[in-house]
Amino acid sequence: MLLNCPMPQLDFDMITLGHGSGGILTNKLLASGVFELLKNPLLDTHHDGAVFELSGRLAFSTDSYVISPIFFPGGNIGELAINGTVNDLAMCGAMPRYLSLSFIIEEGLTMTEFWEILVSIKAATQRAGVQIVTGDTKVVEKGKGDKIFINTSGVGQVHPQAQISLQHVKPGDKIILSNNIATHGVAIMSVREGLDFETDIVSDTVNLNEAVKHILDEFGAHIHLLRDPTRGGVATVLNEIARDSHLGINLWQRNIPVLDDVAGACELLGLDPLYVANEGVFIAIVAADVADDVVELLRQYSFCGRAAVVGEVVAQHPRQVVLTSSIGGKRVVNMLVGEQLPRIC
Amino acid sequence: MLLNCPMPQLDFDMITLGHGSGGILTNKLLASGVFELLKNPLLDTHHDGAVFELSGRLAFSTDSYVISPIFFPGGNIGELAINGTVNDLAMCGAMPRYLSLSFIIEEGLTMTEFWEILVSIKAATQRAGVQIVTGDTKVVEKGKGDKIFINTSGVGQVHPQAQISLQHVKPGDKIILSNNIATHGVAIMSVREGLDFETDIVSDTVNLNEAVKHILDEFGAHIHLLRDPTRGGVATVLNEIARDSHLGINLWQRNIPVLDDVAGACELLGLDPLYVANEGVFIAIVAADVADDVVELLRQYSFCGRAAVVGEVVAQHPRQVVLTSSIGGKRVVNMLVGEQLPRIC
Amino acid sequence: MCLAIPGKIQSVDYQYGGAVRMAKILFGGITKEASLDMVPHANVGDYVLVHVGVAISVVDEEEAQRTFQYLEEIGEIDELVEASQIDRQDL
Amino acid sequence: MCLAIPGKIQSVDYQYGGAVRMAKILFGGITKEASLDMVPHANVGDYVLVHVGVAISVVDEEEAQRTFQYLEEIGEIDELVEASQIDRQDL
Amino acid sequence: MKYISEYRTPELVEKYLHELQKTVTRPWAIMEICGGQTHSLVKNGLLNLLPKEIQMIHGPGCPVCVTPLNLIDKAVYLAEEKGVILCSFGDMIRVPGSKRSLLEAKAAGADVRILYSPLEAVKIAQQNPDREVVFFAVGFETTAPANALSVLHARRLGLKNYSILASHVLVPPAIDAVMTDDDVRIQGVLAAGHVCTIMGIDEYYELSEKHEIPIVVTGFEPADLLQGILMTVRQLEEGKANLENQYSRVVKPEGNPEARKVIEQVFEVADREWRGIGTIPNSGWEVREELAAFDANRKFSVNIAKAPECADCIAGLVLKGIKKPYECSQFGKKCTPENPLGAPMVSSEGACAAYYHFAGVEVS
Amino acid sequence: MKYISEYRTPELVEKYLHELQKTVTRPWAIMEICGGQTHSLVKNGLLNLLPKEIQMIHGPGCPVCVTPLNLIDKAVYLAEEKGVILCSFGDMIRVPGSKRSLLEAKAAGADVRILYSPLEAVKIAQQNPDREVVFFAVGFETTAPANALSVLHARRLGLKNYSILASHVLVPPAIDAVMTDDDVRIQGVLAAGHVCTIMGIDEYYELSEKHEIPIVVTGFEPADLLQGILMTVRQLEEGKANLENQYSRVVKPEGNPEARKVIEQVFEVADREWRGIGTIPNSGWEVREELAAFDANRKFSVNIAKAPECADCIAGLVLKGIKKPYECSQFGKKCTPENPLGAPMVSSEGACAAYYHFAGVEVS
Ligand code: SF4
Ligand code: SF4
Ligand SMILES: [Mg+2]
Ligand SMILES: [Mg+2]
Ligand SMILES: [Mg+2]
Ligand SMILES: [Mg+2]
Ligand SMILES: [Mg+2]
Ligand SMILES: [Mg+2]
Ligand SMILES: [Mg+2]
Ligand SMILES: [Mg+2]
Ligand SMILES: [Mg+2]
Ligand SMILES: [Mg+2]
Repeated sequence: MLLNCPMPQLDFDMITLGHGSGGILTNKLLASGVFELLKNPLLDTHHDGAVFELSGRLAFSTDSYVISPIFFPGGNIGELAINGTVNDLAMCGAMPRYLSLSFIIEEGLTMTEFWEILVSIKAATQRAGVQIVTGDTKVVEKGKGDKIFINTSGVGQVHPQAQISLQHVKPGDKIILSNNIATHGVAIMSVREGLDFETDIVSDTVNLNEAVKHILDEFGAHIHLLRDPTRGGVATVLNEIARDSHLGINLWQRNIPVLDDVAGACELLGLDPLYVANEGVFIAIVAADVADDVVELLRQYSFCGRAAVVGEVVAQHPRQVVLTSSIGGKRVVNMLVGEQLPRIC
Repeated sequence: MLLNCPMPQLDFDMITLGHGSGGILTNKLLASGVFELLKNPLLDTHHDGAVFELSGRLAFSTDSYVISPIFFPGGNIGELAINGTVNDLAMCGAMPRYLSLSFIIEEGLTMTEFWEILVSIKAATQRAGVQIVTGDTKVVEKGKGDKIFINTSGVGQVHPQAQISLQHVKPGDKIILSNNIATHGVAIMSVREGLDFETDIVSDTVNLNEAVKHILDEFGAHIHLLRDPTRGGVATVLNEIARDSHLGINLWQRNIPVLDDVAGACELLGLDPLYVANEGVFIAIVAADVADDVVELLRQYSFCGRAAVVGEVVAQHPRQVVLTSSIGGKRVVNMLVGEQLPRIC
Repeated sequence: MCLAIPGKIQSVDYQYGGAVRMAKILFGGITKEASLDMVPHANVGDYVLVHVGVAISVVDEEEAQRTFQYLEEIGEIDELVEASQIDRQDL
Repeated sequence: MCLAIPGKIQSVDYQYGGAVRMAKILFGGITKEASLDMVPHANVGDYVLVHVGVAISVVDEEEAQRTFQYLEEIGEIDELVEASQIDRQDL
Repeated sequence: MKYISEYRTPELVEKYLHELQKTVTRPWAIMEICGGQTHSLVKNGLLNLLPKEIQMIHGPGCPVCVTPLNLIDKAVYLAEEKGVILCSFGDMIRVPGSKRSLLEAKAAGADVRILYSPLEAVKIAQQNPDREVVFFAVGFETTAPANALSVLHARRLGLKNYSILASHVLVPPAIDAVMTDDDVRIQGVLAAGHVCTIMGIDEYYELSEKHEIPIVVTGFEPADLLQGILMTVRQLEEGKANLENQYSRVVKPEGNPEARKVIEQVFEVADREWRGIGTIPNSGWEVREELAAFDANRKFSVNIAKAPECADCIAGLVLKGIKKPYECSQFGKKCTPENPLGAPMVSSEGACAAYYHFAGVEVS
Repeated sequence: MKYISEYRTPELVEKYLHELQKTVTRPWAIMEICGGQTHSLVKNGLLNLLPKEIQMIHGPGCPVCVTPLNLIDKAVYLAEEKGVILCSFGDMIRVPGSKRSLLEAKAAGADVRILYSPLEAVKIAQQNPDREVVFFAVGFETTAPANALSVLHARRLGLKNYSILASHVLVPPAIDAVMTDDDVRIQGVLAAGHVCTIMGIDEYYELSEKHEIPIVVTGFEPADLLQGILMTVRQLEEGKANLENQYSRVVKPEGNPEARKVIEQVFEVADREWRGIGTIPNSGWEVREELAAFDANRKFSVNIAKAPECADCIAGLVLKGIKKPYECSQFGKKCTPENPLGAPMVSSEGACAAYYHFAGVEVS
């Protein structure tokens, strides 16, 4: 989707504290085209919240996005913030409907940067079929923020066939990864000061709700659990599932899809792809007999082209994730400790 | 309400980047008592969102809280974040139900500070009768944040009798202020570097939903509009209303309640109370014939003890707010320009 | 320019090893520190006019009444003038 | 310790006024800069082992085969040894 | 608050307005010198309570408005290029320089801090021994003692990292310059009460005589202003041109000798450029040679080329009362408080901002 | 990736395992010196594929683990008290000092930066001429050329604000010290391939002879390690004690003369404390006297009192292979990777962390 949204003419080129004070400048900033760009019948332009009708099983999720740099190979913080919350709702088995959008801007952000982020937000909402209905803008002093932080929260309607719950996970279930892992985290690292390298790797950020809706339409209650392995990576999410379900998980390294370039970067920096963050990937734990069909269905989507069954739920070694390495060895895969630091020496 | 929640014994006393990485440390931070403290049957402890049943006209609102200092006379950023979103929902005529809670923590925040904030959050949710059902925790590098930022978003059910809308505001309507203005902003300024002064003034942060529900119960559709004049103060909110309704507003300075100490501080710093931020105050625009009854009802609440009719909506001078000063002079009250800076010379 | 506000001296203390007199000054319920360097004779209880943290004048209680009396004064003066004018006319 | 990864030299350029040779090195699709100071004879196309931004060795293509051949070699050696042992026993 | 609220009662105001109405017989143009007076007139809605005959002209007494563009550029330069902690009163930081305001410099990363008092800046210098701290010492005579005191405190503390960027202007030479202009048609003057608190009233006898106008030293509360206007109008109606002191509860005829002593120690008189007006001889104070170590101008040898003012801005004419703000082609159009083209639109005490805020109120 | 993936194929691994199984007849204890080898054994799950008879003992070859507490305290001191930009490899910053780790210092406000290469630190020094930049130059022989090069680059650029806090240790004296300990029961050694890449293999002939053990210079990929183990076991089974070079594609017998020249220019041999082991004579490198300006220790005259190690931590015994991590009373209890009491639990290459991560896998 190509958006043609030139930045409006403005008499300021940088966001300053005044733009967050709630007064004329805040109004001016919003009237500069922000409301116009994001407009929809529900968008609460000057009130304290949005009002809409919605009924039944609802999902509600929130995330704050603090990524640095805010523009990275393959995207920016704006679309990340939309896709992230859309995906969290999808992981609840819900169809995302309404989002809130809240900015914390460090003074000094240029309007050009802000506009570019807004346009990405707009495009991402269109792709995901969601509406931004309420928002907030705060500006903090230079040195008290990091260019821009975004919070999105979202409300969605749970798919009528969805029975997503940790309770439904049982031994024998298959673990599906929807696509290559570690792509997003490595794309970000490629532009970090002190670590940077040249690469064509771009973030995999994408909205997953359409694909999720499709598998729920087809397989309904056979989809037992959905999770997107963002921070902490696949290893951490699977550990959480193992811990909370009191079951064991086996992973087969040979089946885990990783792009060659991403694998190369991980070698160089001493990182394990299992711990690297993803944005456009989800884990589905599904009944064994539908696993291959789920994979086949997912592969229709370009962003799930390398979907694969990568493991299974077992009654053995409860609360532990055990990886069978490509050469057939076994090891425990623990949760990420702290931040993943490049291992060099 | 007194909460007795001693901080649990922890093997870390400071929050570091690792606590936001999504791995063991994040889990440890949350398991340190955070989940325990905030727990309720819906709280999504490790999933991507909360699921609940809700139907009808819903209100949805978001705000990020970036106040400095995070502990201030009369409160802290935690209760502010709860009350703020509870109040925004109340201003939509809604009864707040479910909140999301998202932290952006600057590394170096002590667990003692974080815990104190959490306990305030807990207490504030209890007072307001809302549940935190989903959350997020990010940690940013030192110097990339300001101790802690909090986003809360909330979902509420619109009061069946509520007909809150700018469309319903008409000439003759009375403007009610629920309590003394400028208290919060002055309390904050009293502890700002370079401006600080000694005072007993404390922030007026409080949840307004109960009082709002009460006037909606009693006066229903006669309550035409509700707004909480937070950032930008009373002047800015009334200007927005005048602008968006294409009507004029008259304000009577003599009726506007301001605490003596607050008035003194404003004199000293050269501030106009009309532009100073509030937290526990709302503006109600109501049908003329119920105005006095609304005031009387509100005054039952300790935090509305000085509720008063302070102005009216008029057909004259559309889009302008005109103040009749205490000495009988008239002037236009414009929106706040930029930040309100102390006027000194 | 030059926002200056009258406040009441609550207490006085010495800084810079006694070289500088600072006071806590009460402004309708709030207290702020100010230098008394420019009003060496001001004492606790006095009202001083404070500008950017420095007291620049002691308010004169007697003179402060004049604004309230002025209209009566000029009334009296006007009568006198009128009277004298009448007198003059009478001449 | 001492994570070092083999990569292929893509291009070489000179820094510090010609005093220092830096190379762009390809590691399975990604490119990173490294110093060639320790491998003065390495050239475009060579595989070098890079550790913390410095190439410390040129990979020897011939020697690289040895790990694949070792089992056969020792098989042969063992046979020889066995043979010689037999020989010795025979003595 | 004592000495404030008594001067704001509707009854007192009413009486003064009544007397004024009785007194005035024809149009008079009176300039209130001080921006604080302008602010009070606007904030209390006094302007539309005055008899139609009385026209208030908002004078140049707003330090924010008359601080030369070049000095703002210097402050920005010190903050941005020299990496100093630039401390300032709140009002100054929004004033546009030729490229940017201090507020914008701050947004772009400079360390600009808003203080209530220059004495706070000395504390900051103490607390940051490895940083240079510069206080942007703008102001009229009223503010000079505080600014001077900060230098004396810093010297007493042996601080090597504190200096001031002084921009001090003096009111009497400015009144003289304004009144000397042939286009000026001001008939009476309310002198600035707080300036006189420091300097006394002697200089004003001369001015009153030289320009044959009544001058009334006036305070800032509604009753003060009305009394000052009444005293002026009474003189005008009677054809007098005397100096009177309305603000005697605060202003002693001799001013404040202690304060003048402190000023004397730190500053010396110099020619000074007034933004929008031009250079007025002997109308400013500079840091004395012997305190050069505390003078940011000398310490950092700041040498910033003078930038041209916005061509459309007629601030000079406005500040002299020759033109009304609404006669400016940009007033309320390109020039608004949130995007000021000239200084009088920035400060809430500036003449253009005063008109902007007052504009559109229908007199009931 | 060429020269990586070929050494990870299941087929090749399978063949080596088969041959190993055939070869081994009784228990053997083999120490892999290098933490990188430990990491590879763990990560690839090799440990539970090896014949039961072969017990791998994780050696002291993890610079993160053996850097003395005192040096970490110094790095923290420089970052916190001296306000330097403290640059470090990622692994080092989580290691607990006596009061805090660099990570905690960073959280508390110190400017600590994680870099891929010391050459990046030189760039940072260039870009921040008004800040002191210190690189925490830990490492074995492998890392020494890069650290030395950074000093030479900084000197070439005329930088006055760059220095290194050197903590360089040498492997052969450590092997010697470990093997000399009477409690040690290691029967074979995999020498660290990348160390030998720089230094060559000469020193190991001596060691092998002196301690009468087989030493095999070994690489890091699964097939490398299995081949190295096989070569060792073959020697052991045959009662030999020779030096062999498994990693000949990278390690030349003479090492890398260019690298040694650079090291020589910057460093000189000195006694050195190994965390958990104690001082080993001639086992480290210090910055030469004539480059004192680039030596953070001398430049900042850092003098931090030695703090006692955690009393419960038996890191020394673990690093020498005398005790297994799980024999430590704190292992997995108070001491875990997210809250390490001793260095071997911090780094993913540390012996305790290796056991922690490996623990609990049922061998299928
Ligand atoms: S309205 Fe603006 S441009 Fe015109 S004189 Fe005033 S400040 Fe200058
Ligand atoms: S388990 Fe921890 S305390 Fe025990 S030896 Fe290892 S690092 Fe030291
Ligand atoms: Mg609100
Ligand atoms: Mg979420
Ligand atoms: Mg998420
Ligand atoms: Mg908001
Ligand atoms: Mg920043
Ligand atoms: Mg998620
Ligand atoms: Mg809101
Ligand atoms: Mg709000
Ligand atoms: Mg989250
Ligand atoms: Mg900070």
